[in-house]
Amino acid sequence: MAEEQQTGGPADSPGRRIWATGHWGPTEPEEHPAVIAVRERFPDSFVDAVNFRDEMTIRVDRPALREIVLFLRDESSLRYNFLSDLTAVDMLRLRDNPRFDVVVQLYSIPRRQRLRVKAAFNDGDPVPSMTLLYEGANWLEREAYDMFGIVFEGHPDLRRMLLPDDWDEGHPLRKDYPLRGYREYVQPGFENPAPRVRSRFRRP
Amino acid sequence: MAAEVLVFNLLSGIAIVSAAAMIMMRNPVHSAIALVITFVNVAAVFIMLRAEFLAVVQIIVYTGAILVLILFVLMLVNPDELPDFHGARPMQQIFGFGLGIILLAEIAVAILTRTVVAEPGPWTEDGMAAVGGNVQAIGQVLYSGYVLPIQATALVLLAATIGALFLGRPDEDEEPTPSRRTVATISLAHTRGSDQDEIPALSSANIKHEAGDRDLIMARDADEFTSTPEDDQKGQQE
Amino acid sequence: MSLEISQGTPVEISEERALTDSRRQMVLNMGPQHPSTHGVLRVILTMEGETIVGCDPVLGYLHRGVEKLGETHRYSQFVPWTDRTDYVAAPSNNLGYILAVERLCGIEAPERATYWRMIMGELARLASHLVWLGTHALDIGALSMSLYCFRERELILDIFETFCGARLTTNMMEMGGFSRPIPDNLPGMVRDFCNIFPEKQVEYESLLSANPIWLSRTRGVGVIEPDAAISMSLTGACLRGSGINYDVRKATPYLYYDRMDFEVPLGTRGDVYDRYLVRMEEMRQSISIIEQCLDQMPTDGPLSLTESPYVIPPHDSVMKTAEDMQRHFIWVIKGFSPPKGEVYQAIEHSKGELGYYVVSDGTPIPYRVRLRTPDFVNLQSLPYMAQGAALADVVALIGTIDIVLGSVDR
Amino acid sequence: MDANLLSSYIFAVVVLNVLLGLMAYMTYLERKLMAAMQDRVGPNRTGPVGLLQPIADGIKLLVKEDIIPKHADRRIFLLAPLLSFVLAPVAAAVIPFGDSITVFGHEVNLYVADINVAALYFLAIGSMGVYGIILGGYASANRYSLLGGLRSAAQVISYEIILGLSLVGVFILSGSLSLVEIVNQQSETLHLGPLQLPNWFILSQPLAFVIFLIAAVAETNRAPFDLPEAETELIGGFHTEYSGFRFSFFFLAEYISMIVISLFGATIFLGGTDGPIRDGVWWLALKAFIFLFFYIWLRTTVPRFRYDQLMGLAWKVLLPLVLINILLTGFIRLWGLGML
Repeated sequence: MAEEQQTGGPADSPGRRIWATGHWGPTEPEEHPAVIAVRERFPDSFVDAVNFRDEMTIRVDRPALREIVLFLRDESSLRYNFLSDLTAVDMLRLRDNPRFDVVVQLYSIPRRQRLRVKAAFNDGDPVPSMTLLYEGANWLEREAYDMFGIVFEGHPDLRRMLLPDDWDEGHPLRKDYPLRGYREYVQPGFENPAPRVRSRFRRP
Repeated sequence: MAAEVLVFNLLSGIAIVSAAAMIMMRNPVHSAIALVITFVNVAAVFIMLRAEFLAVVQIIVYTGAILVLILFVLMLVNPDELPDFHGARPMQQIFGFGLGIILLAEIAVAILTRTVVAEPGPWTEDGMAAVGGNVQAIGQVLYSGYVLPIQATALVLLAATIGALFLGRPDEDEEPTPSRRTVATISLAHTRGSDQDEIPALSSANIKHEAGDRDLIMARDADEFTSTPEDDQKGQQE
Repeated sequence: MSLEISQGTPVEISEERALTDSRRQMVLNMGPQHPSTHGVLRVILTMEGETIVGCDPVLGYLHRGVEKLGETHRYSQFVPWTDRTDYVAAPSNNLGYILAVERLCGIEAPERATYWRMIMGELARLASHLVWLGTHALDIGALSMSLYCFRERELILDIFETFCGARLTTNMMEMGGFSRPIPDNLPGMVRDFCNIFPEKQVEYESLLSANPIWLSRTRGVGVIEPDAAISMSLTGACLRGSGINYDVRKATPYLYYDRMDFEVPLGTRGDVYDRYLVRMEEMRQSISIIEQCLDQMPTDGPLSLTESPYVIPPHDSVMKTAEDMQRHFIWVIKGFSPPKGEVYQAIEHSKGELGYYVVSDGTPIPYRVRLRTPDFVNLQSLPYMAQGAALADVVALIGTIDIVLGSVDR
Repeated sequence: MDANLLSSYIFAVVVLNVLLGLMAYMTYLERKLMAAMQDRVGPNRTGPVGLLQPIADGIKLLVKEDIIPKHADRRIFLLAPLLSFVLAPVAAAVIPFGDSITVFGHEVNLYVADINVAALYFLAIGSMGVYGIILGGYASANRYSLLGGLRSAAQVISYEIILGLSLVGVFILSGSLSLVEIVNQQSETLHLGPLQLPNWFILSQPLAFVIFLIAAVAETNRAPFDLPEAETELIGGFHTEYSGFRFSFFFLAEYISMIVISLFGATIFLGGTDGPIRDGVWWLALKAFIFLFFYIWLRTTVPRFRYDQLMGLAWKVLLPLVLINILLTGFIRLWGLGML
């Protein structure tokens, strides 16, 4: 997807943009300290760095994800010590392989900068868990497991988060999961059970 | 007069029946309720004997306090986990039965061979009225003639309380129950790792005094208080 | 490189201890129908007497699949769904999503609209804090606070109603600004509220801040150490109560928060009482921000972008020019397609950092909408804080995290 | 039958019915007062200014379905609310509502019974009242109820002691446990130089009065000591599983004990029926109303204690204070210091 990204939309108002205030560090990947440091330290695992709307995304290989995030957390010139968000994206419709992206949004409280780290992987590949680095990753990873079926290696308590524990219909945020589920279910007041509808809104 | 006897028989009958029921009941809470009924009826019998003070104290102390504590414990017990009350071995049963008979016989002997029957003591109704009532009478007796036994009882009860505290104390070798965290000043605006109660905030901090001993630190600059002083030093060294 | 376990791990009970204790422990199922779990939160508590030794929150009783719905609605159609996540501060949710999409499209609302967005966001923060204060105090047993707080919240809801016609699920913001004109009496209403509210807040504080029972129920309860707070990704008052200066408005300003003169209150002890103080002070700062907005705001000027393909054309021109009518038709029927890319927009919600991560594949429907709701992440601190606390403290802790189940479960 | 006994019975029935009626309007009063304090209107739909609201509530409670949980201990479950309800008004038997009056040529005493251990009798009945709560909590087979019952057991025992000991000072000064005697002693006038004060025990025992007030709130399980039924923690505590008229029995019992303990406090500390002009039952009612107003005021104002704080308050603060009070009173009685 990185290659396809455009560098920005049409400009509608002149002057400084309220969202472009440097919260993500330098806009050129070559100048960004985190990109430089990660590329130096993990030359094999570093894939590329993309900037879109001033947001810096580092793409890395899955097995080294935890080491890289640990490095970003503890390196004294970077100190991305705060995990903003951890989630996943099912890339089923955008590329063939690998299927998922795990997205880690980092923030450095002392340096006031954000950074996004992404790692791609296929269905069934274990993803290194961030719970050893950030306790806050616990529920976020449980949610990602619940919604996408991603197995986080090293997670202490990988159970379903939002869906019931006995939910047996798969993982709903996957792109091949129909909007209303696999089952037909009885609707009160209607004779026929609700049909299996993918979506009211078809993709163009 | 007949009415009084009738009431007395009724009360004591209920007391005896519920005392028996207290032993027979399988559920300990039901037993406790049976015991409450016994106590209340005994208190009523006391009132018939013109011992109102004794009756009220019986209710306050036994039904109001001791039995409530017993219930407190019983409610926490799962009835399924209790041992079978009626499942003793034959020898135990025979021995227990014999012991009960002996105790009953003792009481019977004591009643039958009593010597002071029908001889009024000093606390007749007139004697009672002279000191002002049975509360005053009991008070005078307890705190004049029986002052030493009363004090001795108090001492024994105190010892019992201390003993109970000692026995109920948690074992030392056990892991301590996770307790409430202590409040220490932990803000990034303060020096770290100190458990003193009052620690001066960094001089740069803009302090707002809140209720009592609490302060709020008002951060005007976005870079204030985002890292510990030690971390900053480390960063500068490198 | 060794993986060190972060500090502030909650007290763990060894397995042998757990086995020997199982006979004297009691499992209490708190919720999902319980008056003080703020909705349908369920907490499975393991207790020894009245002391909590284990706490496992169970979520999802209000899960509606908002993220999945985001993948099936057009960009502008998803705005009403954001109202329904955190329904006590709906404008803030609108704001976060709209900012994310505007960033994705590369557009920016005009100055006047941006100021009004800030005012509405701060009013939403006040409304949310008032609900928090009322329910938190109610949980701890102060009955009247909730009624007083809801009395003032009515004023805020009246402002919302005047502005957009809805009180709770406002759906008030649109791409590129506001399509509706600002009613003439609205600035006056907001000013009136700013004049009334500080007195009322003194009233609340006189009931609570020096009340010995309130102090004994909140001081020293639910202490979070700063390391643990950072490690658990707490945001909002839960983080600032522990003395860490991270307010998105201050740290990474959005809208015009860099033009505002305000302070971020930080706690010193990290307990329930500190978080209470922090939120009370935040309300004062919010009032100050609203007043500054009203002062700085240009009285005239456009409320919405006019020429952008991402923005619905204003009602007037749709009625007058054929070109705009065509654009309007296409915008409504087909929607708009932002460029391919992904953005993460964080705003300071009343409960903490609210992040919207939106991935676009170049079609009018977002490829992925991710809501990083603050209370979902903050709720992780409940087991940490509940260790060793009493049963009655658990309701105080749930109150101090300030959760709305619509936002936790999404 | 003895005419005196008969008049006592009749008076008991009168007191009971007045109490029940008062209790119904006590709920109305509480709702109206709380509404006034909380800036709202309160019940105003049923009848003029909502005056029929208690009746509507009563009817609603009586016709509601009576639910007995499946795993409940059925017999005790049915017994508990009755126990609560029966014991609550019984304590009112010893409260003197005034001197005797003459009805149809008979002299009728305005109290059901004047027994020489009346104050202790009151405490005894109060301590029995906790059984309804404990057994209700146990029999519901619900953990919230069980916790409510346990809390109640500990709380009532602790505060029973405080309540009893706070009265000891009064007993020492009056030399009697009979409420009639205590009221008679308080109706004297005290001359302190130019001041003419009533000889109420609140003046000679102010500390005991404050402690009595606190313990009385705790004894009746009212806010801020309403831990056995704390809505926000234990849902409803011991009456979580009760519905319909069994719930209303608990409800009635709570309000009746509030009224009775207010009457008791007014009798012991505020001189009972004694007043500046025309002694009579209206003064007692006024004083009891002051107590009740205080109850409601507390409920709207303060948060709830935590369980350990509640017990700490009883054993670490109130108990030493009340013991000191007894000691001081004993010395005063012995050596006649000050005004006595």
